Amino acid sequence: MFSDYSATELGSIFAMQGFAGLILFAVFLLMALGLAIIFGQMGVINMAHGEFMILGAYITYLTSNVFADYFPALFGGYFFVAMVLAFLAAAALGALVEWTVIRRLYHRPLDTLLATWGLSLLMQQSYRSIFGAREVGVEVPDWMAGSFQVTDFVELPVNGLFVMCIAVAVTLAVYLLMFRSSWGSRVRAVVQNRPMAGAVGINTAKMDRMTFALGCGIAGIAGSAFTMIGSTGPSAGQDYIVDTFLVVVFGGAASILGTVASAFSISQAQSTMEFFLGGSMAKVLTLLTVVIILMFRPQGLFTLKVRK
Amino acid sequence: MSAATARATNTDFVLAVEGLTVSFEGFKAVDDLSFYVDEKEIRVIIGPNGAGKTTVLDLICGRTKATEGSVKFRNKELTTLNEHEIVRAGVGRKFQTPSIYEDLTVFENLELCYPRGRNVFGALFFKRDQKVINKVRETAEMVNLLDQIEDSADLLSHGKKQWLEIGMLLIQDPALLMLDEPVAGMSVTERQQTAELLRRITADRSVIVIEHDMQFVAEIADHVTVMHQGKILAEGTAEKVKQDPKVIEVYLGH
Amino acid sequence: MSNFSLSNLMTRQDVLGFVVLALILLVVLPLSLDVMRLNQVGKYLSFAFVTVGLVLCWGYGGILSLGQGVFYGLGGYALAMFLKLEASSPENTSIQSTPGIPDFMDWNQITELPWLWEPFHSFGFSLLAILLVPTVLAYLIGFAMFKRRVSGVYFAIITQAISSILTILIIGQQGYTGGVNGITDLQTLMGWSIRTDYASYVFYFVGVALLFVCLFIAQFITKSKLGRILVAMRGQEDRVRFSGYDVANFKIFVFCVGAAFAAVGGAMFTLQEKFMSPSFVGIVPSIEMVIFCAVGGRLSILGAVYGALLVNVFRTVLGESFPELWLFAMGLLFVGVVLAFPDGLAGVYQKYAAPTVDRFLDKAPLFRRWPSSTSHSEPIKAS
Amino acid sequence: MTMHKQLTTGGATERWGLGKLKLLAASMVLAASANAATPPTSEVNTTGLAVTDDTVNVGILHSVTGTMALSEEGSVQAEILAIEQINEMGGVLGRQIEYIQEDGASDWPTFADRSSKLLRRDNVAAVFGCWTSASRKAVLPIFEQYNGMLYYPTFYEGLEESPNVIYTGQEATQQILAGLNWIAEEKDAETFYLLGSDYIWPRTSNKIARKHIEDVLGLEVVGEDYFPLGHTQFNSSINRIRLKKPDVVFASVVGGSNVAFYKQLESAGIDLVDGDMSLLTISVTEDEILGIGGRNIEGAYAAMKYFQSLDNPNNESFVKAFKERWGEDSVIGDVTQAAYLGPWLWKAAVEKAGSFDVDKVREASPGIELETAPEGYVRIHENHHLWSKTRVGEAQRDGQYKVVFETQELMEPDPFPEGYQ
Repeated sequence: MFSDYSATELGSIFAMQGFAGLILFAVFLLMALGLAIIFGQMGVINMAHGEFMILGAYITYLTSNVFADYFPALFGGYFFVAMVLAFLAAAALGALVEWTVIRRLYHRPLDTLLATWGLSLLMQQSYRSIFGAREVGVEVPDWMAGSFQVTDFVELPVNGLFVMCIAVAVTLAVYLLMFRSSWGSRVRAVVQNRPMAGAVGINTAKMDRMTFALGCGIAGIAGSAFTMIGSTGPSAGQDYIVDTFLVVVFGGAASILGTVASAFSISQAQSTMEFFLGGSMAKVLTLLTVVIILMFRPQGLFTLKVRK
Repeated sequence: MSAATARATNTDFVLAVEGLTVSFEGFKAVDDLSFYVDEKEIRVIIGPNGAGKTTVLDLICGRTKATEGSVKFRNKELTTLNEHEIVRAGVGRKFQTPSIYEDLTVFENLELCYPRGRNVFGALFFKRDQKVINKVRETAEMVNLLDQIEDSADLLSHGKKQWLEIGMLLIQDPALLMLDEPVAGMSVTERQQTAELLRRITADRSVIVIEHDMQFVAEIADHVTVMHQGKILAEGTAEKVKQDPKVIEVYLGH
Repeated sequence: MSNFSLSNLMTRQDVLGFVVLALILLVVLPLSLDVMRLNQVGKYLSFAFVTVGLVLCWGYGGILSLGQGVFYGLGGYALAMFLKLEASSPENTSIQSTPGIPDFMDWNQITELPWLWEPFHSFGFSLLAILLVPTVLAYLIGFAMFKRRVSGVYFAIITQAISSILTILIIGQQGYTGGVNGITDLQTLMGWSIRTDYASYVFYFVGVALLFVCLFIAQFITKSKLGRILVAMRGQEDRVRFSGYDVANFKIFVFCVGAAFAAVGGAMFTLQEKFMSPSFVGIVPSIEMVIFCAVGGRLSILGAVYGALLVNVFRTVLGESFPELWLFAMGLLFVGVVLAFPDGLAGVYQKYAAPTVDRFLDKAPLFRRWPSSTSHSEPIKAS
Repeated sequence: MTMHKQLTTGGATERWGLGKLKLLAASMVLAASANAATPPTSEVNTTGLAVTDDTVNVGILHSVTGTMALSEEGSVQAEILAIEQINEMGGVLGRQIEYIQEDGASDWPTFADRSSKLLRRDNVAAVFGCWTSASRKAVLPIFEQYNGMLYYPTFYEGLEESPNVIYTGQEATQQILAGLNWIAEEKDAETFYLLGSDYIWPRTSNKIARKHIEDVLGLEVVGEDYFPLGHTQFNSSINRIRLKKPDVVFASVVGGSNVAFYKQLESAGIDLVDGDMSLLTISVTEDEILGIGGRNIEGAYAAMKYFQSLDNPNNESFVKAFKERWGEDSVIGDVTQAAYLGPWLWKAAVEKAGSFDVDKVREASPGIELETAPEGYVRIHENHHLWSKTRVGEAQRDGQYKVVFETQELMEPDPFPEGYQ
């Protein structure tokens, strides 16, 4: 498969695909971070994760319309407002879902899967009823259109870079919050030993709700960011769910670093193979590789080895 | 190959543990441990919390894989075997918290442990014949559960769950029985009944018991092994280890 | 084998359940529905094969597979391949550039029947393939996963990924598989047209008969010691190991049984729908089948049949009159069942109706002496 | 959704002998008001279709839910509009058309299920519906078994010619050949890059395009590329395109992938307006541009038979009526217009046959002309496809196409093109 290309071309290809892979990496990372918190920390299998992302995307769409209609002068900056709103909306809905459904199911993880699948159907049809079945496009602000020319072949799209920046920022924020703040240590305490955490005065019910809301909120940010590079439709969320779970599981459920590493390796593998094998085969091979590695290392890439 | 493994040779012991080591992320929960158990001996392991007692049992029965060292049961290496193979070789294990099948009846709990039809098709075509029924009833009687043989196991009291678990081991007829705190959480009467039960069932097999209750230990033990920080601190009769100043310091001297 | 008498295999409630189901499927529905509706019911029943298998895997074994669509699809494809070859005789396909091969191959510039397709000229081979291909795949997946103790959520996610892989493969390799359209335009089975009303009736009854075969096998498994081992495993997997069982083998076994059931269902679907498409392989149908099972009752093999049937009837009724409401209703149903009725319809029946029925059976002459439970009420006596 | 379903005669009254009375009354009324436009039901319906003295039932079968709902919405609207307009003009053979709408739910087996309901339970005289090839393939056996008539609106891959289907969209050669000829000449193009979603229509289209480019035009195809349906990451393909530097990218990407593809193309610095590279799509109608955003696709060319901006009186009144019925913001794409033709073509065939019987309608169909089609003049070919012109449009920032080319002659439909297989 390499024989069709000259050595210099191959060099450029790998460089270009490396950058393309980085954008994919940012996408995967944003998708997976929220789930890493919800699934990794709480053990809840949130099949509606994709729909929370789509909520963020629709909020961004609405915000961009509001700005275009009422504050055209500020249009260049609408996206930052949209992202905050997307986070808040998704987090609020997440808290509501936790309160009505999830909190009754903490001792039945597989059932959270079924309930959240039902939830995802409800959300999809709500989007369809509210926003219509058609895909909606979000107007990208001017400063985000276009690209930087690095070499003849390598060109960096601004919106891709922007998504990368968001991914890095959100990852850092999650890391600081989960591992460097007292809030994070309380969350982890609840996860590791619920009765004990309750006994030392942590309001475990409240921590659960906030953790779930945080995960959903991050999904909202991810959805918001994706409007810059992709589309928004009522059922688009379903396309994300397999990839998202694989990234989290492959990384090792409880590890943020693992999620980063797994998002990186999966995206780079897929991006490079895509160039030579085409989209379908690249996807099949990537998924297959991940599944096989998981068979040999079910606990994922990164995990603490602990006494059972 | 470590020196520990090299030492492992054939012996007359039922169980020969030599150079056994396991580390979790660099922490050695069990560190170069060696001890031997005789035929029909009752060995009690004591030690403060975190000494590695339960881990030793886990290592012997295959629940945790050893980092180094060997465990030989009647000269058969156990560290390379799976749990069920170790069980089939004749090692039975009771857990610290009662571990029984709560969705099944007492009868079914015992029947399930009856050593026949242990592969898939054996289980599928397993026949509940008179021999099985008699054996189950016999065992239920031994552990004082004959009256409740039809009851669902989750209805049993805590103490009776412990007995049921012991019964489930007995019906396997193991040559080596390992009990992790068999009287924990029991009332005084239950405790006495359990001690009596243990004396009866240990008559023709080797037993390793983990226990905290020194009175109970003194009552049943042939030998006592004291563990501390993954190593053996002292070994001998109950009386002897009680006198050992090192033991008093780390364990009894509170 | 004297102890495998019917009274050991079934309680009187079970017998009643089987009889009622048989009456509904063999008498009530065929008499009250026209052939089009009966054909639809036949298709819904093909999902019941999957849900009965899921009761074994998930309800009993605790193994939640989100990839049952893979086995259903493989079973369906195996039969569709045979039927497609029959429909692609050189006479029927004379306008193609290469007559005698399936039309979609011709469209994809394939000029020779791929070797993989060759054996599907034989009906016997195809029948074997329906059963064996999914079962062997299930064995391989099960062996790889359960021996390494992948379980619970991880197993669910990996099976989901596998169904995703297979879907992409089928769609991507359309020259060999028919792609997203699936294998369509099936005409005859051994020269006998499958597109007549008469054929619809025949397939319906064949489907019901096969379903009962699967139900009896499932009943036998649940009432055997193997069934009790599965129940034991669900709560105390470790303890089962320490009772001397190789847990992985039991999981592999029920997973294979579930796969074989699903494959039969898929094949019955192909016969009744007259095509097979990758839309049954993906994650959405796979999860839906789990939901059917949950609605019916994950611990009841009969409940699973009703679950598959009722959810689909509900879907058709709502879908025909209020399509927008359908997803709302389905979503609410899932959330509601999980929250309020974790044991599904069967659980509701057990709780509210079963005691009354039992009292009634005490009086019924036919059932009075039939044991109300299969556990050892009489054989347990010491001799 | 609207259910314009009505009780057919028969049922309980018949059983009690009241049916006869009613029938007698009806025939008396008929006899009184009989005229040429309203022939008696017994004459126009000999096969038990849902035809009464003043109504006839037809079916509309599209996805209202699921992933395809966004594409099929326009077709439903167009079909309803056409039916309403026909009813206003007095209906078909003096009967008002009542439609029964069913949801295919973007799921092929559901399409099959619903089509058998329409044909067997509702006994509709014709069905307007389906969008994807897969859904058409799924319902085809049912239409053939129960002898129904399907009007299928989408441009598609060809390779099919069912007696039970009228294809109102273009088959692949009609759409592709003229477009390629035009762009090769207009842009002096020498190298082409073929790109598509991974299923039968793009693959067949690209096969035809490749044969045409290589064998007929004598030019070069430098790459061919497919992605899974629903794919949203196109950076790899875009990189490959940049490496190969083709003169023309020939794209048949469908669905949600489109939005991501054009957005990423634009942000990767490929300028379709002023750049060296041209893009010719056969899949992006005005409907899709709504989601993609006019600015992202500005400058791309599309080869189709219809654009909303077509300048002719038929189209003017069609667009006006459509917007009046479905809102000012509506856009009309190629498929929507083709769907609009369905009821009109059926009406013409029924009137020519003087009967609703499917066999007679089928017999009457070839040669049916429609002078009033928004796209201009169309005629049904022997092979059940339409003779139609092909146009090339250039995408504008406002989401419309500017027509830059139109074939002189009607293109002959050729679903099994010799030399292109």
